[in-house]
Amino acid sequence: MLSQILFYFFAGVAIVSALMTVTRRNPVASALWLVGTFFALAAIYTLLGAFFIGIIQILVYAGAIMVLFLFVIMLLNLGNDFEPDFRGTVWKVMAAGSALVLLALLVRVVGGTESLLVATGGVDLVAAQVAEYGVVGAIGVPMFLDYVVPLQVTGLLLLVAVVGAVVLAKRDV
Amino acid sequence: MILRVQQTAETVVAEAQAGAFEPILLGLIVLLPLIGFAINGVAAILAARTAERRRWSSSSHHGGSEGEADEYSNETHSVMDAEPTGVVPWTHRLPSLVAPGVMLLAFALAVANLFGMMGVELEEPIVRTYWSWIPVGELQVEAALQLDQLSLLMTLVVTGVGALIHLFSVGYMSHDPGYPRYMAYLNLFVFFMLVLVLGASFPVMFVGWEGVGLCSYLLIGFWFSEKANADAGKKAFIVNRIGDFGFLIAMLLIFVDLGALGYVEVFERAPQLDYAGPVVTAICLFLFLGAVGKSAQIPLYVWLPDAMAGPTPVSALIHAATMVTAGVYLVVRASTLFAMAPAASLLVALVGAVTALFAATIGLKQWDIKKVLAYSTISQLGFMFAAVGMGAYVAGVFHLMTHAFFKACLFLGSGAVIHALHEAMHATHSHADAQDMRNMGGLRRYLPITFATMAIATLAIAGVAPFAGFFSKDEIVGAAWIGSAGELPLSQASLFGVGGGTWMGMIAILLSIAAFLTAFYMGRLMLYTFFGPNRTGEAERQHLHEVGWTMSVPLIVLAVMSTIGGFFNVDSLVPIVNLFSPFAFGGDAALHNWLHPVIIGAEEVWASNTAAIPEVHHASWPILLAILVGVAGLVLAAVVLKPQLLGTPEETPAYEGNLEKVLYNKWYVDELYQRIVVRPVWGLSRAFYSVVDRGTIDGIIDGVLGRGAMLLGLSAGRVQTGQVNTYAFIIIVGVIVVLGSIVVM
Amino acid sequence: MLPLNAALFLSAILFAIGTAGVVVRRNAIILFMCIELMLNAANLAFVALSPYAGIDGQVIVFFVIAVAAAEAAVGLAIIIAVFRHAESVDIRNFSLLRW
Amino acid sequence: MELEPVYQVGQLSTTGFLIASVIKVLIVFLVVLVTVAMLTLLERKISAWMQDRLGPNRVGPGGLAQPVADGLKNILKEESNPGQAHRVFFVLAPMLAITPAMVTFAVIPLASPLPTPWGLVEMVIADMPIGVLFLLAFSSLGVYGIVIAGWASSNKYALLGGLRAGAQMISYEIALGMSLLSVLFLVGNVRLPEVVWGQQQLGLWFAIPLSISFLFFWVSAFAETNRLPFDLPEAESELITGYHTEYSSMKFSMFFIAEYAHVLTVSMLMATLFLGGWDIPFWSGDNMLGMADGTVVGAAPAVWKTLLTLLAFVVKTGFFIVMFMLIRWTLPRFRYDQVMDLGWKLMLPALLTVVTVTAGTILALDSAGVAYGLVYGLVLTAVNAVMLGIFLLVLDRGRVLSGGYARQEKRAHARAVARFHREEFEVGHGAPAEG
Repeated sequence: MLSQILFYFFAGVAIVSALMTVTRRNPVASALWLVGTFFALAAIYTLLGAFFIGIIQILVYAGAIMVLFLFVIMLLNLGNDFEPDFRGTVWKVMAAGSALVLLALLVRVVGGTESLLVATGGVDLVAAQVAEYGVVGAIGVPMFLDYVVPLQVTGLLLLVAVVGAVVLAKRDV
Repeated sequence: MILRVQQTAETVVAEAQAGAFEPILLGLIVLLPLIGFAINGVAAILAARTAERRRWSSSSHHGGSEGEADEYSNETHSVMDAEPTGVVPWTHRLPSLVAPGVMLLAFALAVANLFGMMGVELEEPIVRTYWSWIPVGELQVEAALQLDQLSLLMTLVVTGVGALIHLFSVGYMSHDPGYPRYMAYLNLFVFFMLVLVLGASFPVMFVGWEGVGLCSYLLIGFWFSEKANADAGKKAFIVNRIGDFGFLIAMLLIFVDLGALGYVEVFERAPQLDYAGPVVTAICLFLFLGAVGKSAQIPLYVWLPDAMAGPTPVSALIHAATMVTAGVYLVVRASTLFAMAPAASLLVALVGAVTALFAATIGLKQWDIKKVLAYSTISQLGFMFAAVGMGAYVAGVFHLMTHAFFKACLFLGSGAVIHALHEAMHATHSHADAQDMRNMGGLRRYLPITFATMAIATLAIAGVAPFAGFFSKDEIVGAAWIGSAGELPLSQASLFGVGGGTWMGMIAILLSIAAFLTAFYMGRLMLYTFFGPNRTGEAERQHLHEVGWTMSVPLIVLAVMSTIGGFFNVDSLVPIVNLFSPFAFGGDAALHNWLHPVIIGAEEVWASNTAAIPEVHHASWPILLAILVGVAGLVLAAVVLKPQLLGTPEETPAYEGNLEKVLYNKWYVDELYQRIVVRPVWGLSRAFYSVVDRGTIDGIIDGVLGRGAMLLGLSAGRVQTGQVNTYAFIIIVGVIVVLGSIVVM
Repeated sequence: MLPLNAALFLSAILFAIGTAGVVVRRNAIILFMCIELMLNAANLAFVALSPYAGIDGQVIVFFVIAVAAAEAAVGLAIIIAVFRHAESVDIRNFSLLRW
Repeated sequence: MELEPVYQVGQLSTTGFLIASVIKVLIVFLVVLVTVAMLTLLERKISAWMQDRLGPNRVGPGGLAQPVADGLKNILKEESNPGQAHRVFFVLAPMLAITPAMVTFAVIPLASPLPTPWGLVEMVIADMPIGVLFLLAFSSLGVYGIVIAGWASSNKYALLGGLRAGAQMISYEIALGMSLLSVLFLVGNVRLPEVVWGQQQLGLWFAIPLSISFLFFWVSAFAETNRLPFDLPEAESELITGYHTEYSSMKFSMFFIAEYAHVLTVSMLMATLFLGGWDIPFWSGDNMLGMADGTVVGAAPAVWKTLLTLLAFVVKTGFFIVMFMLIRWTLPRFRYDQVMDLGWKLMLPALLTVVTVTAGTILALDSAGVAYGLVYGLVLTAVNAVMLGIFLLVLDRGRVLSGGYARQEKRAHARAVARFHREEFEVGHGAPAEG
């Protein structure tokens, strides 16, 4: 009960923050609202039993990625004399319309999922894993056994990204 | 989810049949030369880099392109050209150890396998499968090696003779700037050759087949800065392609008709085909086309004389001892198939005999010492083909083996001669041709070891008893006479309406003449090179001296093998030959017994498809004739030719009289090919280029498709606004359409 | 357990908001943030379904976050590089490579 | 391993849990606030002591009431609001700064579990299963307040301070996390009470077998708290106190409190991670681990043990706090590029090596079947000592520590040599060397 109330509260926060992210003119404001969204999402992850993902969400998204965004916004001094960057009314209407249609379709598509899954047996698989391996181990064990190749590839990707970022951001390439 | 690495453990397929014998490190035999190649290749790259750097720095110092000529020069300078700076870089020292080292190790392993195999009666070949190479539907090709008596024999020849030639190369090539590269190629060649002989299926053999072709190309054109050398390499490569085409067609036919490509399966299923039917005849003819290309038989022999552009040890290894015999190996390996196609077999024999005679005639009037040996090689290969074509497979393989000994010895000896002349001419800055016999003469005083070994090899190739060639060549000629008497299974076959016995009689006569000519031109070579006065020049004569131990040791070993090589197969049933039985190695007709499991398939085919043949009885007169022919050739040469009257190239014309002119110009075959093949192809290409390619295809592509695509692109390009939002919107519309269709359905 | 449908609907809503943002904004950095929002919406769906479909969903979310970090690093570096030329991050300035 | 005795104390009911949590929150919050206030005084006293003067001594006995007076002054002073500032963010920034600093106390175990008639009370506000990660996550959020403050002030010094803070904190967060990894390897869990338990089981505080990690953690902690010698974001001599240049009165005070709260958190954290937490050395009577179901593994819990361990924890924390202050008044400030060099070019590679070697050692020890205990710890200590020696040797090559001055000198020397050779060549050959 308590968790349901919390869930709806954070869902509301997430939606409002997301809307604000999209509609604020000031990039700094947008970024901070996005941080809010991420926080709410982290809370929701925790409520859904994904403690580790929740904390990683804060650690990586809120703690690193968004700081990087803010940092760049401030470095380029975009926060002070920001340009009005919305497209025209026609595009606004089109965007809103397509987003609503997409939303309707998505809701229609995912709507049937619950009954399907519950019918196949609504056992909480994650809880069982967490009980066996602990919060971090539940993700770590499959990651280092079943997903070891994707893990290596992701590591390589990160390395490439680091090198790429350094090369791109250097003043005289 | 997890991507597991497929385990590539060796699976022993034929273990159950193999009984007690386990091949000893079979894969390593093949792998060793490859390792050598890798090491030497690295050294070669590093050496080339250093050379490049030095070249740049030296050319900037001298301000000219002088440096280029230094690094890449042809054989006439480079053998001894590099300045004796005293410091030999490690890239030149390392290959001297690695290249012969891996070969010796491989040879040791092969010998170990030989001893292992001698102890057991091995009826079935041992197949080692390493991994699945081409698993496509019904086509299942495994990367597998096959060890049986034949492949082991070939491995012994390849690694043994190869090791000696590697050792020789250390002395011969170590002053060349491209020495590491040379050794890398040589090791790579041996690797591919071993794949060729040890492969367990036609495709694996084809890998080796193409690989040795590649290495042959690389080594012929080793001094590629000289256009003639590069052209010779290209010629060899292109002519070989014609043969490879035949090999490929044959493989496809085998797969279509027999449903497999592994030797074991193919030869098991081969008897299902119609005996002497069109299918098996076609397969054999196409296989033979491949063999003709690789083994330089009429009409595809033209590349081999030109291949003498490569370093002399290469000629010895590739163009005399190993690669060119691959065709013979192929025929013997596919003996079951050839036995099924008697007409094709007779054609093989006929082509071989004609080649033997034809090449021998050309050899009579060549002045280049290596050219003589090249035509001699073609001629001897013709002997082998005549043998395997007549169904005397063991005789063919026997001659292959002895030929590897004495021809390698002859080539290496000629290499030693050339080397000595080079040094001499280099010392006096003479620009005379070091390979022209008119510049030699009387060398036996300066090169005693070389002379002795080459003399033994000459006796062997001339068929003088009891040297190696006597046994093997006489076995071939004897087989032909026996066949003409109707005592071989193939005597019952017919080609072009003429019976096999008649053909074999003709083959016997052709081969006898060829043997006579062989003795004659070899005598001529020895006389002009080693006897008479020396024509090298006063100044040069001071610098002539015997070669170093790395070169003389292989010569001696090969001379010994040329002497005793024939005793591996002494048949006590043959008159005159049986006089030598007390000295035979491994008992009576050892090679026959050894190779029997390999050719048993062919014998079974004959047994079930031909009428019973009368007991073979060997007459003694063919043997006497053969001995006589060999000795007569040598004697005739000694009597007729006057080395003391011969002059330098300036004094002696290349030919006198029309016949000599035709022979000197190799029957004008190259010119003929130029007329009937090369020029028409050129003309046709030009026509196709201007009419079909430029006119039709380009017209359609440029005019219709190109313009259309351009118009389409220009109009469609308007959609590309460069605005990310627009693209995103289009993507979203696409997502909506997909999701919508899912929902609707 | 929490209602699955609610979480999935929330994911859908966030995704739709993100798409609208991508279509309507012109500031490259904000576009980028909208894309991150969409990624997070997808992550939410993964996490919400993982109790039913197994822990794999969370592992994939982990990978998504790692890839997003890489993407942010390179993307922001590109934006900085472009800003040096155009003195702006308006995507209308980045349309030189069309056609 | 010997069988550990297990004590059934009983689990708190939900109501009991809530009441206990509220009490713990209130106490800790109040104590932290008071402590932070006293820390300001302590710092001034220590600085005075180091500079051979008296320090605050007018308000209260020995100046003890000085923080109260300061607080009053800050509340009563006028708030300045720069005209160009972004109002909302300007106000938001101090809040963003102080919140994470206060939240992180929640997961630190302060003393051994307390047995009560209603059940076992863990001396942690929130015994999270992801304690260490929670700490990392929330301490990384502290940067928002500073960055936003710097930007919202519309002041170039403030902005520079904010940018510096952003880059510095992100950089050192990596080193911080990496140095934590070795500890987590050894414990095999991210729950902080288990970290304490792990050190008790090992018989050694992690500061000994993992001393390199400890060293790096400490340095990163300085950088994360923006204390000297890493106080680049405020650097009063160059940036006029950086991001809080424009702040006054209570808003400034919140940054101030946040900084000291950070110092306190980090000290507690280091005490927990590396100095055994509330563990009393050379005494196994306090070796216990409280479980979620109200049982205790190890020694028997008791009220007096709780108090005693609390005292131990306070002493250890105090040690780190005093060290923080001593160092602040001892070392000069780094230059900014040196800060970045240290983080990325020295600490990151070194830590990668350390983590790899430590993990390898642990794997080897586990494979060899060495039981987790003193021998295990001593082997690790030996490996660590070797690494430390190598590290110090590498450092001493004068590449990093000698700093920019030595490098410049080296470059200048190289340039001079090159010039000399060029001139000599030109003179010698009478022609330009190259085109």
